[in-house]
Amino acid sequence: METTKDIRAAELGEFMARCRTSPRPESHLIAILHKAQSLYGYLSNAVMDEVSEAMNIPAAHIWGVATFYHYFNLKPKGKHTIAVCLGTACYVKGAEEVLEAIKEELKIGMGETTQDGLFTLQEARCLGACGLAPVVMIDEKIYGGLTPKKAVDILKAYRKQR
Amino acid sequence: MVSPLDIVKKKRAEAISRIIGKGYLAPKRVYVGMATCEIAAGSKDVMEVFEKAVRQGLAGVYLSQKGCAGRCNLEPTVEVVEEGRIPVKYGKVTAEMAQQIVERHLKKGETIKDWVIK
Amino acid sequence: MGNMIKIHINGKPYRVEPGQTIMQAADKLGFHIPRLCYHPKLSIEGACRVCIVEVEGMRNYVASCAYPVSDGMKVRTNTKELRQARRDIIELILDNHPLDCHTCDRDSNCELQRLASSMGIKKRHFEGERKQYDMDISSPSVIRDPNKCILCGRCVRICSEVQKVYNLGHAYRGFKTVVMPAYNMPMAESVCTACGQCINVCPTAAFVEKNVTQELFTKLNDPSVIKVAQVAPSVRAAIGEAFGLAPGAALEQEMTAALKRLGFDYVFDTQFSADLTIMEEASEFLERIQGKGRLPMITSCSSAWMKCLEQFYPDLIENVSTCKSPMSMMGAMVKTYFADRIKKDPAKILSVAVMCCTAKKYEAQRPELMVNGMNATDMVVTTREIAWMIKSAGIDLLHIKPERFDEPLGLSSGAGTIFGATGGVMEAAIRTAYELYTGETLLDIEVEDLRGLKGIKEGKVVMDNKEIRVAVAHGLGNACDLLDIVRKDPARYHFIEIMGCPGGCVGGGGQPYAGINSIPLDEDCLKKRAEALYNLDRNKTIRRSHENPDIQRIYKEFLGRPLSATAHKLLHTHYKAKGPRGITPQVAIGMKG
Amino acid sequence: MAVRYQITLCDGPTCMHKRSKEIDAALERELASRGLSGKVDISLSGCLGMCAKGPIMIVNPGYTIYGGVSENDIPEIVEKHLVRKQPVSRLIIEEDHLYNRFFRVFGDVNFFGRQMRIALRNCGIIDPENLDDYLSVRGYEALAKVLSAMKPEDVIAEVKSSGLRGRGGAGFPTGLKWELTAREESEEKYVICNADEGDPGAFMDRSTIEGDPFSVLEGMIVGGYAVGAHKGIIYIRAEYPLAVKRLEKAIEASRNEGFLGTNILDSGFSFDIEIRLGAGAFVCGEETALIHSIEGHRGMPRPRPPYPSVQGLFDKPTLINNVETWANIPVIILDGAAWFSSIGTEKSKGTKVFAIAGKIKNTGLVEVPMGTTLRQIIFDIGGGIPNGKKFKAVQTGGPSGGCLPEAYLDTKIDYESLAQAGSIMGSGGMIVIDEDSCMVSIARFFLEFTQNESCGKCTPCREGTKRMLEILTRITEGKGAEGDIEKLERLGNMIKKASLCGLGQSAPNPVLSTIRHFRDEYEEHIKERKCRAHFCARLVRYEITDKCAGCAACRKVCPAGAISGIVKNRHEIDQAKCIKCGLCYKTCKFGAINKV
Repeated sequence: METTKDIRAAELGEFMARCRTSPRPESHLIAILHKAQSLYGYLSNAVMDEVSEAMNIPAAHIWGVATFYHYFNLKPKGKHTIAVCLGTACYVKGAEEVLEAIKEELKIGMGETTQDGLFTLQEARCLGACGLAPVVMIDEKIYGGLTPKKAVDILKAYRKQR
Repeated sequence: MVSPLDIVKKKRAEAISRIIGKGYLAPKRVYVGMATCEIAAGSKDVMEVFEKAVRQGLAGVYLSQKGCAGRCNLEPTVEVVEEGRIPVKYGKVTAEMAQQIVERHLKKGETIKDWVIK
Repeated sequence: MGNMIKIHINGKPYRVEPGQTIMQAADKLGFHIPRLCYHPKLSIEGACRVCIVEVEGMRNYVASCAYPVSDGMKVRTNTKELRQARRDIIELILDNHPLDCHTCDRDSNCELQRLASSMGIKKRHFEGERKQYDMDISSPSVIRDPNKCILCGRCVRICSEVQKVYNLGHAYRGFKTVVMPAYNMPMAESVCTACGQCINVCPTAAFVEKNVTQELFTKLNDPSVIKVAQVAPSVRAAIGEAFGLAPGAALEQEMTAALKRLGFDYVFDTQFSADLTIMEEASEFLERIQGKGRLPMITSCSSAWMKCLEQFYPDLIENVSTCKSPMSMMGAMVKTYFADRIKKDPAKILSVAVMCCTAKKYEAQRPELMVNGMNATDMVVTTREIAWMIKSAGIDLLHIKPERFDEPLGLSSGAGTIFGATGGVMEAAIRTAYELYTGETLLDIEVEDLRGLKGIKEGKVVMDNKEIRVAVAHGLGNACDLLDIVRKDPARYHFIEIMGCPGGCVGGGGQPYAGINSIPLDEDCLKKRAEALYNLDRNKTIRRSHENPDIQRIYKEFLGRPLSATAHKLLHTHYKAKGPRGITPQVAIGMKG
Repeated sequence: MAVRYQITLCDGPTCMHKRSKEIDAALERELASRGLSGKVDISLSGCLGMCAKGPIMIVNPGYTIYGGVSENDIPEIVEKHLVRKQPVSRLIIEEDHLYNRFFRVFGDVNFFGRQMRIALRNCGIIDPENLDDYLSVRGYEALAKVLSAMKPEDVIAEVKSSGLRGRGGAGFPTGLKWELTAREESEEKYVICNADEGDPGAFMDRSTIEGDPFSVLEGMIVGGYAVGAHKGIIYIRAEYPLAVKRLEKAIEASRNEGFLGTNILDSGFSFDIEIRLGAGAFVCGEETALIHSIEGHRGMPRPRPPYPSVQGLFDKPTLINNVETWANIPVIILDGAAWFSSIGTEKSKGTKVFAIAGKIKNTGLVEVPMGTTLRQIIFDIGGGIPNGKKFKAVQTGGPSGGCLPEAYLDTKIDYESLAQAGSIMGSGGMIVIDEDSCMVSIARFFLEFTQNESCGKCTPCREGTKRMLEILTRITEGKGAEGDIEKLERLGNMIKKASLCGLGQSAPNPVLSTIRHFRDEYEEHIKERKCRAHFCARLVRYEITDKCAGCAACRKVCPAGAISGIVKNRHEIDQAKCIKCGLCYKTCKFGAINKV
């Protein structure tokens, strides 16, 4: 465990070192946070402190940026991330009912993670698959033409996989 | 002095010969839509079918990916351009359908009319 | 003047200078456009939208604080529609603001309240969900109440742009935006230096000092303790403002009398311990220029600055004078020398400091400043708190019979007085150091180069052919700039004065709020407060610390000589680096938005 | 005739001027006289972009293009081509640049026939990951032309006279923007491509980049040359990984082939492009917020002036255009401003890409000449409303736009006409709404989006949209009160005029436009507690009809015990107890429960 942590820290450190050689190192903050999140799955205070020291950017600024953008998670996420598209096309075609069914099935709200750590529920803006509306993206896979029942069935299938 | 325009014209000629070198002049060209929307609709599986067919020796076919043409509700789309025939575009293609397209259209020359976008 | 352009305001033509904003031009012409997030010392935010005006040809209103004037521009500042829009905006702010004006610290001195009243808001139309957050009362100095925050961002800007501490920032977004330190950590654990400038610029009570007035009232009524007060120089130069006087009134003896009436048994003058500080500091400096210790030497009076140093410039800790601040020296003397003299148990003495400063509340708690296991200063109240107590107790400060400070810690030289203004400590130190070094009295004692509100001031003194280069910075942002110079060029200066607040202590985080006709940290106001102190100095016959007879006496009777073992034990201290968030404030990035 | 011919007549403005209507009539007459009526499909198409050679007629299958057709030619065409299947060679024109290759290749007439593809000209044609493909369709020729023979001011003049306006929404004249940036004196300037497409339901930029990243790059390089910048940045949503990947590949390939980097095509001009990712903030589509985001800040807008052309990225002069705008540039350079400005309307030139979605048969991406009507897009290209439902409204411009009812279907697509009708062009989202949708809920949906995306900086947007949303929510829940509509209007108008940035200034549009066009629906919700679309769950009344078989399934499933009845008899719902959960409605197998 410790070694993976070190490897990640080293990778983030290298990335930041590269950013520091560019003409405006601080402007790469968002890219650095993307990198950190891809390594750690979320942005912990400790990681943000690391970025703060390495890049000489105030922690309050990093915190402000991390909390501003939807893309950044400040808490660890579940094994699977469910992104329910609430774009217009999906909305018109019943995304809200699908969302409600998912919430009820998982007993969690938006942005939360199930107790067993299996699912995190998120809202997505248009996923660009409007022709298939309503759609839900689980991890990288898109499920289209959903009904509340279909959505719940898919979740059950994921549970079984485990 | 060589002008940028001359350079580009030369580069285009080279590009076209490279494309031709990759088999563009084959009797049949197959284009599979591979934008996010198409992939979401399942075009990766479709592409795999064609790739596999080509790997397994399907001759006379030039296979290429393309971007989204905007036919969202009919995705994934597959286009077959054939020498001497009106090109066709298939809509809502699944892996199974792709296999049929390989067998019936690409191998036997039959346009599967029911699947063609009119 | 040839470059003037013509603009119309409310139908009348005016000639104005180009290159300014509509608001600036309007101000000069006597049109006061209402405003909230604007502050002349800070960058333009354009966020509150209270200062909107109509510009002919523009589809939407423009923020007059941000929009430049141009030739032929036609501006309207007071149409019916505009008044309605502004009123709606203030209403929207009120609808997301606690309805507890009558129990609020800023009641009757709140910019939001004043704006609401000036717009004639009588009814609430859009009430709905209101923000609800926990108050952060972790800090001994600064209380943060996000519920009262209207997100004007002045605190964020002063914290980053002027103070360069970068503790406060906007977090989250939209309706959920909150101003907070990184990770929403408690102020006490954050990099907050407790300077209190956020309090000064806050239009509401989103930032206030930790108020201890009730506790103090209780203790003042306890007959078993001896109540001792000390008062910082800048308090007397500003307290009048809290009673409606214009800035610049010095109410030294009135204030002393009022404190007595509040129940203090002894009222001492922090200016006395300022003189003491000079004795120690000047001596320490002379040792350093003779090779004992690192140069440049940097002053250590300002508690916000000390926290800033420990966090951001740990490498310069050795450069800082080991002298305690005048407040802590006074506290130490009260609990030792004074307790001895009145033959009382020092544990029975309540040592209260009346300060222009919020950071002193934090300093008073620092364990390394304890004396014989006791707090040197038991309580700190700000100018604002003491002014409120005086009013609350029904004491008429303006018509009270003046009284003098008590002996033996009440007599001060003019050098101690000017501690309150930026450059004052340096000036006072030069007055004494010169004489200690050369054996000659410095005659030209007013060092104009070191006075005034320039961010970084430099000066030179020649002592026996030795050129001493000095520098002065006020406000932590300027301090950081100066220290970055020092990091690059350590030999550039011999002696540096740093004060954490703009203008020095006169601009402290505990000073009276700006009134109806003034703005927080107004330069003019700061200058007048400083001038009040310089006048007090000029009117004194004793203007050099070492000439103060009571200072001479305390050395003779108790301390021995400057830098003696006793002096070291009671008047000196040490600092240590604070981690782990040791980011230098001279950061790569500003805090936009 | 074994083959069923499809004839497309261009009735773009120029062709129409050249009597295309008369040709149409002549064709009908000729076919009738030969008894061929109904055996040949005739359709009119939007401008095909060959105006100089008009009137244009295209005969499919075979894709024969006739140019300069006159009424007198009709008998010959019918006789030779349609009857004897021998195209009339003297009328055939060679056209290198037909702006709808789908139509040419596939004849998908209904969908593609009325389109004209300029920005999307290569999307779906080339392999977006292969520079050779791009080169084969005259890729980078515009850049070469600029570098060979045009001075920066010539390029700007060309873009100016093309009449191109910003495709991101506001429609600022692109050439003027270029000129303003070019005239600033600075060693360091930037060119930015705004690809932070965030409107829900809009995916024009994603498709453009995924289908043809090269055109965007080429546009930017030309822009950089024109304004004197050497650095370009593409700011793109992190949610578009494929688009990012394709851009990265395109940049690398272009760099390797000398189209990017130092000394491009040996011309001495250097320019490079870098990609910066967004992180999920709709407001970053606003240019000053976008700049702050690239700089590593929170994406908060700031007051303008100074405009980015004077003080933009890193406080340097900066030219920002969106994806579609950039993709138009190579075509303008290659085919000339005169040609480009012949397309469209008086004030809106060229084409516009729309993402049509919602209750429409052919959801998809379309590019039409400016001046096409909403009706043509929705019914001719989009195929109308599915399932026999009635059209109710069309929403354009996404969360910043408005809803237009049926009466506005003949509104032309151009910046001014849409604005006049109470909506906006926007970046190109177009959502079709049918009778099953409640307009109050639609307005609420959009406002909820903008409210959630408000950056929180300025008071009107941060606080005002929240209150508007609360009022709308109240109305959809049947708790609306007299005066609520007026409050919405009062707040909405104030927010529009007083907000700091475009997001706030346009946030009330969906609400104000639905109030304007569907006020009666609001009033019904408030006064009659009724939602005519049966969409607002709290306002629906469930009633059991005669169809009830008395199976008791509804009674058993009702969580509130609101249904009573004897088995095999018609049941009843106690409206006082009903919690409007709709379970009975979903359970009933006999369709005996109605929403009222």
